[in-house]
This record gives sequence, structure tokens and C-alpha cells, in this order.
Amino acid sequence: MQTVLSIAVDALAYGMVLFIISIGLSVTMGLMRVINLAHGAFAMIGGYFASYAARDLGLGYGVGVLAAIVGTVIIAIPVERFLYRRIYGQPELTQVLMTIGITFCVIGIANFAFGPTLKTIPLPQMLQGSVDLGFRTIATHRLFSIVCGLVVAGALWFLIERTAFGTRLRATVDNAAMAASLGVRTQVVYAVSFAVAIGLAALGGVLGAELLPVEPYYALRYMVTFLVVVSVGGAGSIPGALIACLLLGAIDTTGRYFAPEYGEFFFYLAVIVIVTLFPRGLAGRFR
Amino acid sequence: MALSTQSTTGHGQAAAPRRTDRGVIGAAAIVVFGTAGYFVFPDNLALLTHIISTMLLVLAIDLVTGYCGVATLGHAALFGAGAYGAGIAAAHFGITEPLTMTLVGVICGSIAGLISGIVVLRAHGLAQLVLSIAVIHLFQEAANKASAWTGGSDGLSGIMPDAVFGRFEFDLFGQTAYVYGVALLLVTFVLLRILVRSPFGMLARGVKEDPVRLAAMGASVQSVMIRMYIISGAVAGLGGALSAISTQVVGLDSLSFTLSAETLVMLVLGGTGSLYGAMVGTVVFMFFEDTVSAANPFHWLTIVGALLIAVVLFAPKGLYGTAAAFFERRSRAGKGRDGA
Amino acid sequence: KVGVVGPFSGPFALQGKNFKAGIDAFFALNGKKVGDHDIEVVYRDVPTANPAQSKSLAQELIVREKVQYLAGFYFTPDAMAATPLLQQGNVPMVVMNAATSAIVTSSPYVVRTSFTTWQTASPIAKVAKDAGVAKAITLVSDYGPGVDAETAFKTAFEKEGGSVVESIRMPLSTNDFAPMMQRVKDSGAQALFVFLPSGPPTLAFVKAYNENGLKAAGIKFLATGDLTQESDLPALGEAGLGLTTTFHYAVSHDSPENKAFVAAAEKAIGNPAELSFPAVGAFDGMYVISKMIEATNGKQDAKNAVEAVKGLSWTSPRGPVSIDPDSRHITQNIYLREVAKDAGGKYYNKEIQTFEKQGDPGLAALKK
Amino acid sequence: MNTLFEVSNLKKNFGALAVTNNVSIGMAAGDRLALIGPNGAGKTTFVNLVTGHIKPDSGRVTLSGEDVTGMRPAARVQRGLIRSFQVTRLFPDMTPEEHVALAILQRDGKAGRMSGHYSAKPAVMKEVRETLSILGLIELSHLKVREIAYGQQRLLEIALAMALKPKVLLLDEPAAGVPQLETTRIERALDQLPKDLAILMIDHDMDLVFRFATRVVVLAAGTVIFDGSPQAVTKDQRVREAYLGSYANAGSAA
Amino acid sequence: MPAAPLEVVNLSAGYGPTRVIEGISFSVPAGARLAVLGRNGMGKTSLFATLAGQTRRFEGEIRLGGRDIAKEPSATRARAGLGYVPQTRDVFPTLTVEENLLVGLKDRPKDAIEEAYGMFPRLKERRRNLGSQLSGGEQQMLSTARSILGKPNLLLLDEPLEGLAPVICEELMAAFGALATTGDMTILLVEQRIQSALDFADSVIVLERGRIAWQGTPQALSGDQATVERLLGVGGLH
Ligand SMILES: Nc1ncnc2c1ncn2[C@@H]1O[C@H](COP(=O)(O)OP(=O)(O)OP(=O)(O)O)[C@@H](O)[C@H]1O
Ligand SMILES: Nc1ncnc2c1ncn2[C@@H]1O[C@H](COP(=O)(O)OP(=O)(O)OP(=O)(O)O)[C@@H](O)[C@H]1O
Ligand SMILES: [Mg+2]
Ligand SMILES: [Mg+2]
Repeated sequence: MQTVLSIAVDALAYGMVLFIISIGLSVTMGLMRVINLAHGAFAMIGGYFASYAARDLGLGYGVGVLAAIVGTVIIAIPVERFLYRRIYGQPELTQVLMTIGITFCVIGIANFAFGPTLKTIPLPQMLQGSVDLGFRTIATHRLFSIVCGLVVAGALWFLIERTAFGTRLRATVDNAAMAASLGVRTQVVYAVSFAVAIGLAALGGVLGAELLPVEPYYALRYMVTFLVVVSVGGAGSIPGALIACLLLGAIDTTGRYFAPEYGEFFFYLAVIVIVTLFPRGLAGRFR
Repeated sequence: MALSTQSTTGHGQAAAPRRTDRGVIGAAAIVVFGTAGYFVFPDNLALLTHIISTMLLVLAIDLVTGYCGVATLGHAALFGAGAYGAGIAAAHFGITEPLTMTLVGVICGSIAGLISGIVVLRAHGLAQLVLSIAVIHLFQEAANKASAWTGGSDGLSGIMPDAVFGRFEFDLFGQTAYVYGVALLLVTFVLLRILVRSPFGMLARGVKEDPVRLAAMGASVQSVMIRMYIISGAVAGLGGALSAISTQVVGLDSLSFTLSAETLVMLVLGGTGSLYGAMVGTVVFMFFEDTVSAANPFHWLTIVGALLIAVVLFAPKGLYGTAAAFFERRSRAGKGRDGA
Repeated sequence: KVGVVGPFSGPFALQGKNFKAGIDAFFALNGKKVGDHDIEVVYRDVPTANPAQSKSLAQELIVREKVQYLAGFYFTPDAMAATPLLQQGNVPMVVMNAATSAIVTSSPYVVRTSFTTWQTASPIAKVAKDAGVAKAITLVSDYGPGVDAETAFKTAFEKEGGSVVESIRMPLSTNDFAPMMQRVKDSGAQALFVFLPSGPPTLAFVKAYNENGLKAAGIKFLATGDLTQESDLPALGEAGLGLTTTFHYAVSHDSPENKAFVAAAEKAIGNPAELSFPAVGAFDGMYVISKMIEATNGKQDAKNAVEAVKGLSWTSPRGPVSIDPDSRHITQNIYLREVAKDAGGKYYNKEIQTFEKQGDPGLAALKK
Repeated sequence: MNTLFEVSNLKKNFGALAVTNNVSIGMAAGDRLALIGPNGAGKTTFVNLVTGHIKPDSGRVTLSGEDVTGMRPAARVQRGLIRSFQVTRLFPDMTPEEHVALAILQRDGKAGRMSGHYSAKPAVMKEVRETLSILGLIELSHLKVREIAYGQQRLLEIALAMALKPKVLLLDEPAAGVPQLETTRIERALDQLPKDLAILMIDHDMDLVFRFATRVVVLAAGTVIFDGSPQAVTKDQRVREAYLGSYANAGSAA
Repeated sequence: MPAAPLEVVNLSAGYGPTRVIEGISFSVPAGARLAVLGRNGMGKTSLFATLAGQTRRFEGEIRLGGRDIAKEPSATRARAGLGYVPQTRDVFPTLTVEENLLVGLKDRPKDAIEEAYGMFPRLKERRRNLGSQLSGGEQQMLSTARSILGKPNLLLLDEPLEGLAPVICEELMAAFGALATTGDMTILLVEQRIQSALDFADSVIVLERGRIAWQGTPQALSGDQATVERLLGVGGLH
């Protein structure tokens, strides 16, 4: 029983960290229909900003998070204007090519500017250490990520499903020309959504840095994980992504606990089974 | 460079007889560039052979991605199966005759194609992409675990192919391997060229463009795709076998996500849905990578990234595809207003 | 002319950078000339383990660049792939990192100046025993070197009379180690031995070790130096303090040779925080190559070049070393170190115990 | 009457909505049946159920006495049950010529061949040209479908159905988007088909329907509310209210 | 917004290098009803799409209420009062019926939506359905309702009757007529049901290969059987 509880706690914590990093990708892939393989690159840029602000300038964690989001979005604006705008609505493979290109460039530049070593983001006193749950301990910052994940999920769901902006965004993605003919300024809608997605990426990069440390190869190293999580959940669905993260987190954690040497097997077999059963993603059932 | 000059002959609208000509020109180009490569880069034959084996994999991806519209990031599974098949045959069963090894590779590739086809075709779009990723990881994990057979992460070594026809040794200079590779490529190209123009090739394009319509014509979409996956597996397996024979080692990387992704990038770079695009993309990418990484091994990734971005911005259909479309448009603009 | 194959880009670019720093440091200290021969170095990039690419690059180096020596090789399969070329190309290979025991057996022209996983993993078993550990658990990444480390530790530890209660192999891609920590706790072991490739996972591992209360529970942390390589220490920060590892080299090693080496290498690499163990392998590799050039007077003669360095002994930045004539592998001191913080707030590996003149127990195990 | 094609007690619900509610329709060889009904009555859904694009909740579909209910769409097509789509479904990057050639090869079971090119087969090319010229598409035969006007794409839909040599042909609004004055092309094309074939046509163009049909079935809210002759349908009060409107008066004169 | 006059001067447009609209000029006063006729592929859709800003314009002016909108993007044209019901309906497949109606509206006026439902009760029944789950005719209704909701001063209707049941056609044409007569909208209509179009319009242009081949009143066209056969197809009017 203890073991089960313990695994559940680990799974929840891991799943929420996955969620908070991948949710921005779910927005770009599902809502904007851009296969944004550079998502990790933006998360990484966020990490660098936070690390620079919090560690090198000693400004503290909160400022670091803020700097990450603002800084990354500012960097993303010209990238959106000159690169992404060219691939909205293009075939998937073209998007893959472009975003991989961007990822390569970001890696190269990060390597050049910051060197290949790991960068850490010092946690504030409050988030350091562990909390005793009675049957085991868990790191405080993981609890923090769980809370942040839930807040982000709620806010995002509201924005997309319950506001006029959300309706316009979904319309634009379905058929940009027609949306424009109804008076929707599609470019503005895209730019804003992209900024939101990138902001989320940066936030995820920072909050997840304890588990997935920031270094130049971050951008590629976790790309597959993000991609899998988002698609299993059903791209563009917030509840879907949440469920997928928790489910995959649970499978992964359980696999690692009971048979670590076959961890990969379990994980990917589970992915195959889930995708076969829910070809449109887990959220196919819920929407 | 290389094959890209082929694009001048246009694309698409040409009447049937001209298409046959293009096939002949393509085959001739392979012979010409193959020979040229031999004499112009006599010291670089290992790289050229490496390019050819990769090219076979890229062609294989083109068959399912470019022609059938299946998005895949796991095609190296078929390549790796061919490589390990040929390698294990030589290292563990003493089958060292190169042609037989190649055949073993082709068969293993086809089987892997069948297996991954069955899995990957259970979904569409993004989900399909993810299935292909899962497949490649499972294949790699399996190869890692079966280290008694595959050498695990140390790689499978001890592959000593005999001389081709008992006469041409696989030596340090890689001449035999290169010529052997060019010959395989030529045969494959001709066969694939026939295949993609055949009624079956049309069915495949139909699958890509609208599977519902195809089913309403009475064709079984699944069976077309599975057959294509098997053929694709044979081609990829051939590439793998060539790689195993020429380098005499097989590593886990030949079954990796990285290789799958990189080759997909090469295909898109050249242009999907055309055999020339696949070949041009491979040659350009690998030459570029080789030159840039030799010139500056520390920062070549940035430059390759910039190349990819530039291609999307200025040649959105890929290098070959865009050139072909350009010439087609020019020839059509000459003819004036169409249709009505 | 020397061709160096290593990971100069990609996730392992740091290690490639260290190769180059070691080589540049050698030139800075000893000049580029051996007798009247200029040493010229050509670099080739194999970003991740990729034997086919490694082989074709090595082939290109030999055939086109006409190099007389092959060197570098961070990954075992890359080195293994190139060994069949040596005889035909009449080229010796100096392995500057790849740490699987078997490489030296694959060709008589291979000399290694780095270490083997067996070599660095065995002594820690004794350390564990001395600290009173009877039951240990091993956690290794599920790939060649990881498995090597596991068997090495197990063999040595059992020889010391300890018992390994459980051996866990983790997928290379693991980034959340919390579940494993739970298992370690449940296993009742008094110490854990871990082997991971250096890089991001090490950080996550150490954090998990601390956060899941293992440190607090007094479970001893044992590892090879890969886990606390100097370039990762700033990132580990406080969490790393007190970790004990065994390894062949610490940047902090106290000797005049090392001071000179570190000064030169830090200059070469640019950022001193990035300096780590592959640099010393490369440095000594160049030393061996310079001796080979001296012996053959610049002629291409692999057999005599290798003959000439068999039994060679010198004082390396890491301490006294020699090339074992039989295995052509380096015999060296292995140090037990503990991560500490110096006066300037910099983290470093403090050497606290020396195991002298360690050969490679892995080869012996291989022969059995 | 020897039934060629029989649908019995077909049912389908989307959630709470009963789109197809216990529909039974039989057709004999040579039947010319029009299926009409208000928008959203379930006509397209009926076709989708019959061809296997949607799975029914219950009910049976038989073709020449064989139960085809559980079969895949392609298998039904191979048995001669052919449909056209209300919203065109074509291959955007292929030419009309390729479309028709592929349909012919598929019908003859030769589409799986891995060598040769259709243009080298005179018999195929002859049939392709004939089919395209009946529908006035011959000038467009080498353009990509994405470049031809929507109305012409509709005609190509019909060309495909013809090329497949159906036994039972289900046409879902074949004349939608085709100018009223050109629907004659479609009628001529249908006239070319063998007489013993059963055709079910859905359309909202009553002129066309009354020229074509020998029997009319009216579907409303998923239920058959009328099955009888074209003359009788204009007199049925329910049909007039639910569907025909003032057409009932003007139309019967046409 | 009151209805606005439309003036088109020497408009050419096309796809890639091919021109499908060539030098078209015409003008319609505020509140007019113009029918655009022509056989398949003659450029009717292309003309409307060019006016709406969805097809590339090569040259020419488009003046809506006196303002040249030819260089403006689609969204600006829409905001200037141009409503477009495309031939392919272009319902947003992943949005519900209600969301489809809301896309073009700045706030969420309940009464406007109710008005649309009043016009098409069928849509109200299916308000929670996704666009992709509608029948052909329902999509057509939705597309039309969506454009009218924005109260445009110029409405382009590309085959709005396609796929609609005869009763609904009648009701719809009556509703369009009412919108024009109250002076709320100028309406341009493409329709294959020629009789309906002629009954509705007060002037007609016929396109042939991207050019205006005939221009005049509906009565004149009905009387000219030769022109009808030449430009609109064999068979003639019933
Ligand atoms: N997947 C679905 N989920 C829910 N409702 C659906 C689905 N598909 C169709 N419907 C509903 O079923 C009803 C019948 O649709 P169908 O397309 O069969 O109508 P139809 O008779 O062909 O109408 P039309 O003449 O307008 O083409 C419609 O009200 C439609 O909204
Ligand atoms: N996307 C496109 N690319 C190239 N050519 C096109 C494209 N769309 C239409 N055309 C061509 O433009 C011409 C006019 O087409 P358009 O769709 O405007 O005709 P239409 O009069 O609306 O016909 P219909 O009655 O069939 O709807 C046609 O010859 C068509 O082939
Ligand atoms: Mg319908
Ligand atoms: Mg049109």
C-alpha cells in the first residue's frame, strides 16, 4: 500500500512537471496547427534567462521567472514575425524543417554564448528542501510545480474555451481565409497565441529545470517526450494534455520502479496501445 | 550540387513519353555522377558510400511519406533491421558473401517494414508520427537488450564480407564498396521509377490525397499502405545492408530516432514525392554537413540550422520540388491561360 | 599529422572541447615540434556514438588527409569501428577516452591513455567495505559502460566480502530518478553505487538522492568520477557536497605538472569551469604520440611506433603513469575524492586517498 | 420484383438524435429512385450507412442477396455498390484523366500492378476519353483537380462513379453546383449507363428529380414519410409542407 | 450600417501566373441586387473571392462606399462592411454552430444570434453540433447566417441555395429580398438556379472566361434566348 501511494505521489509530481513544460506545445500544435519542434528551444531560452537573472545577477527566483517569460517572448516576437508567419498553414513537413532549423540555430547560439555546461536556477528558501508526507518525503518545488500546473491548466482552458479570443483563434486555425473574411485579424490572433505559447514554454523551462536541467542540448533532448505527451493527450486539448501527462507519468514511474531495465519498453508499448485505442488523443473522448 | 541539375527537365504536366525520358535521364545521371564521384573524389569514397546508403533510406522514407502521406519519424528501424540482418548473418552465421548479405538485409528490412507498417498504420497524422517514434524506440531497446547478438551499445563488429564475385575486395580505399553501392542505387532507382509510375504508384498517391475517396473506388487503403511499407522496408534494408558491408560495423545509431529524423529532414530538404528530391536532399545535406563540420566542427549545427530555415523561406517545396515547380510554371506561362 | 575524432558538437560537445583543450595545452607546454617534425592536428566531428560515421571519417583521415596517427574517440563503438582500419592503413590509434576494456584487444595498434570503467569502479568497492558497508545496491545506465561498471563493482565488492543486494539498470533517457530512490530505500542497502554518463542526468540523480531523503537516511553515495566531473560541479552546487567518487584524475590534483597543465588547458578552453577529465587523456595522448614520432623519426610505421611506447612511464598531470606493455593500456593511480568547497566558494574534488598503480582488472575479467 | 438491393430496419443515433430511424428501402434492377427530404433529414447519413462509411446501430444491407452489412467500404464497392459524395472528394494533385484511369484499373483489378503506365494501354485510354467527353471534361483532362472550378469537380465525381461500372449507384446531390441548364449533361451521362442498374439519387433540384425518377422516397427526421410515384408525391400534404413548398404547384407543370 | 454602393474598375485577378478575371468593370448603387451568372469555371467564384480579398488581385480598383479597398487585407474589408458567403461554405469544422456564428462578432449579442436562429430554426436545434457534423444544407444555412449577422453593407452570396430544400430556398430568397429593399444591404448573387436569380435581381451580368460577356436587366436576358443558350448552356430557360 505504501509503495502504491509512494508511486502515485512520484507519478503525480513527474506528470505535472511534464504537463507544465508541454502545455505550451499543445497550444501551438493543436490550436495553431504548427508542429513546433522548437518548443524545447524556447523553454531552454527561458531557462537561460532565469538562470542569468536569478543566479548571475542574484535577483531571486520570482524575478527570474518573470525575466524568463518576458525575455523569451521578446525574443520570440521577431522569430514569429519573420519565420513562423511563413509556415502557418503549410504542410507539416515544411514546419518540421523550419522548426528543426530554428532549434539547431538556438542550440548553436546557446552553446556559443553560454558554453556547454549545465545552468541552474537557484530555488528560493521556501521551495528548497522537502515536505514530509508521513509515509515519505517529497521535494517542495515539486509540490509547487503541481500547483502551478493546475493553475495554468485552468487559466488556459478558460481562455480557449470561454472567451471570444479563444473562438477566434480556433476559427482562424480552421480556416484563416474565411476567418479574415469575417473580420478577424488573423495575424494578430496568431501572434498573440504564439506569445502565450512561448510564455508557457519559458515558464515550463524554468519550473521544470530541477528535473530537466538547462543546457544547450535541452532543445533536442526532450523534444520527443514533449511530442509524445502532447499527441497522446490530443493536441490542443488542455484536459487531454493533463490526463496524458498524469497517465504517462504513472506508467513511466511504475515501470521505473518495478522493472527499470524495461522502462522504455513499457513506456512506448503503452504509447502504442493508447494511440491505437484513441487515435485522436485521449481528449477525443472528452470533447 | 550533383543531381539537382535534373530539375531543368520539368515536372508534372509533361505527357507520358517525356516522363519515360526523364526516367532514362535519371538513371543516366546516376551513372554519370557515380563515375564522376569516383574520379573527382577518389579519397572520399567512404563518405560517398555512406551517402548512398543513407540515400536508400531517404528513398524508402519518400515511398511512404512522399507518396503515401504517412508521417514517420521511425524509418531508421527498417534501415537498422537491414544493417543488423546483414551484419548478424556475417558475424554469427558466417554468411559473408556480399550479395547474400545484401539479400538478407533486404529481407530483414521488409519484415521490419511489415511490422512497423502494421503498428504505424493504426492511426493518422500526429498520432501516427508518435507511433513511429514509439516503434523506433522499441526496436532500439530490443537491439540494446539483445547484446549477445547485436553487441549492444558497443556495436556489432567482426563483419568481414568476402570479395564481390570473389574478385573485388572491400579495402581501405572503399572502391569496391562504392562501385557496389552505385550499382545497387542504380538498380533501385530504375525499379522505383517503374513502381511510382505504375498503377500501384497512383494508388499510393491516392492514399495520400484522399483515402476516403480511394476506398470509395474499391481499393483497400490498408493493403496499399502495407505493401508500400514492405517495399519501403526492402529499400531501407538494402541501404542498411550496404552500410553494414561497407563499414563492417553496425551501431545502435542505425536504429535511432536521430537517424530517422535526420533522414526525414534530408527528404523534406530535397522535396517530397519525387525520387529526385530524395536523392538531391541527401546529397546536399550530407555534403553540406561534411564540409561545414570539417571546416568548423564546433559550430556547424548553427549553419545547418540556418540552411534549413533558408530552404523553407526560399524553396518551400524543397530544393528539387521548388526548382521543378519553377520551370513548370515558366513553361506553362508560355502557353497562356489554361482551362475553361 | 594526427587525426582526432571526437564529439565536437551535439550533447557531448563539452567533452570534445576538452579533447581540444588537452591537445592545445600540450602544444602550449611542449611546442608543436618533435625533432624537426611539426605536429599537425585535424579534427573530425562524431557528435554521438555512431560507428559507421566514425569509421568513414577515420577512413577519410587516413586516405585523404593522410594522417599518420588516429586519436581521440570518446565513445567505445566509435573506437571499435575504426580499429579494423589500423593494420591496413599502418596507423596507430591513441584512445583518449573510450573506456571499455575490450578496445585494446581489437587491434595491436591501439594504445589508451584514459582509463577503463573497471579501473575506476573497482577501488570504490574497497572504499565501501572500509567504511563498513556490507550491503550495497547498484544503479547503472543500461548500456555498455554502465553494465561494465556494474560488474566491476560487483566483482570487486564481493571479493571484499560485501554483497550487492540488487542491481538496477536504468534506461539512458531517464530523467526522473525518484522511483529508483524509493527502491533503494526499500532494498535496505547501506550504500548505493551509481554509474551514469556525465551530463544532465547526473544532476537530476544527485538531486533525487538528496530530496528523497536518502542522504538524510545515511545511505552512502558511491560512484566513479564521471558523476562529479568538474564541469558539472557548479550546477550540482550544495547538493554535491560530500559525494565520494573514485577516478583517475581531478583538476585539483596537487602537483607541479598538474598546475602547469591546468593553467595551459584553462587558457585553451576559455572558460575554466568547463575543464574536465577528457583533457588529461588528450594531453597524455599527445605525449605518447610525440614519443612515437620521436621513435619513428616521423616515418609512418605503426608497428615500431607502438613498440616504442610499450612500457613507457612518465609523470602525467594526474600522477605517475606507465603504459602496460601487454595491454597497451595506461597504468595509473586511482584517487578517492570528495566534493568540497574551496575558500573562493568554488566546488572541487578533494583527493583523500590514493590507490597506487592500478591496472585494468577488466581485461583480466575478459580473458576468463 | 427481384430485389437487387435491400436495406431493412436501418437505425443510427448520434447521441440523442435519431438520424436514421428504422429505414427500409428495396430497389430492383432498373429502378430510378429519388431520395428527397428536408435538410438534415438524414439522407447523406443513409448513404454513408449503406456504403459502410458509418456503422449502423442496427439493421441490414443486402446486395444481390448477399449480406454486406459488416463489410468494409472497399469490399462493397468491389461488389458494385458505388456512391458519389455530396461535398466532392477527389485527389487534388491528380488530373481528371488519372482519376478516371485509376477507377477503371481498380475496377478491372489491375490497379495493384507495380509496373507499366495506364497511358500505354489503349483500351483504358479510350474509355477514359469517352467518359470525360460525356461530362464535358475532356479539355481539362491534364489539369490538376485543385485548379478546376468546383462545378467541374462535381462532374468528375460522376465520371468516377460511371467508370466503376456500378450495379447500384448512389448519387448524393450530383447536380449541386452544376448550372441548372447543364444538368442535362448529368442526365445524358446517366442515360449511357446500362438500363439494368439501380440508381438512387438525392437532390434538391426538383426539375431534375422529376425528370429522372420513376419512384420517389421522402425522408424526414430520419423516417420514411412517403414512398411512391412522382405524380403522387406532389399531392401529399405532409411532403408539400415539410419540403416542396410552392414547388408542388409550379413544379408539377414542368 | 446602411447599404453601400460598389464600384469595380478594370479588375484583374488569378492564381499564380494564370489570370482568371480580366479587366472587369461594373458598378451597383446602394441597395441594388445584382446577379452574376455564367457557366462552370467562368470565374464567378474568383470574382467574389477577389472582392473579398481571398484571391490575388493583379490590378484594378474596388470601391466600397467610395473607399478603395483593393489593397486592404480581408479583415479590413470585412470591417468596412463586406460580407462573403463562399461557395464552399467554409464552416469552421471544429467550432460549434453557435461559436461559428460568434466568430465575426465583437461582443456576444444574444439577440443577434436569436435573430439568426429565427431565420434558420434548424440551426437552433443543432446549436451544440460541431461544424463538421452538419448536413450539407445545414452548413449552407450556417454560412449564410454567419455573414448576415455581422450586418454587412455589401453581401456577396456565392450559390447560397446549393443543397437547400425548395421550401427553404423560397424563404431565403424572400429574406434576401427584404434585406435589400429595406436598404440595409447591397447584394451580389451567384446562382445556378437561374430562374430564382432572375426573379430576385434587378440587374444581371454574365461572365465568360473571366470577362463580362453580357450586361442588362433580368427581363432582357429572359427574352434573349440566343444569349442564354450561348452563355448559360443548352436547354434554355423553362
Ligand atoms: N457525426 C455527427 N454527429 C452528430 N450529428 C450528426 C453527425 N453527422 C450528421 N449529424 C446530424 O444528422 C443529421 C442528418 O444529416 P445528413 O447529412 O444525413 O442530412 P441530409 O439529409 O443529407 O441533409 P442535406 O440535404 O442538408 O444534405 C443532421 O442534422 C446533422 O447535423
Ligand atoms: N486554386 C486555383 N488554382 C488555379 N486555377 C484555379 C483555381 N481555382 C479556380 N481556378 C480556375 O479559375 C477559373 C475560374 O474558376 P471559378 O471557380 O471562379 O469558376 P466559377 O465560375 O465559380 O465556376 P463554378 O460554377 O464551377 O463554381 C477556372 O478555369 C478554374 O480552373
Ligand atoms: Mg446531405
Ligand atoms: Mg463557383
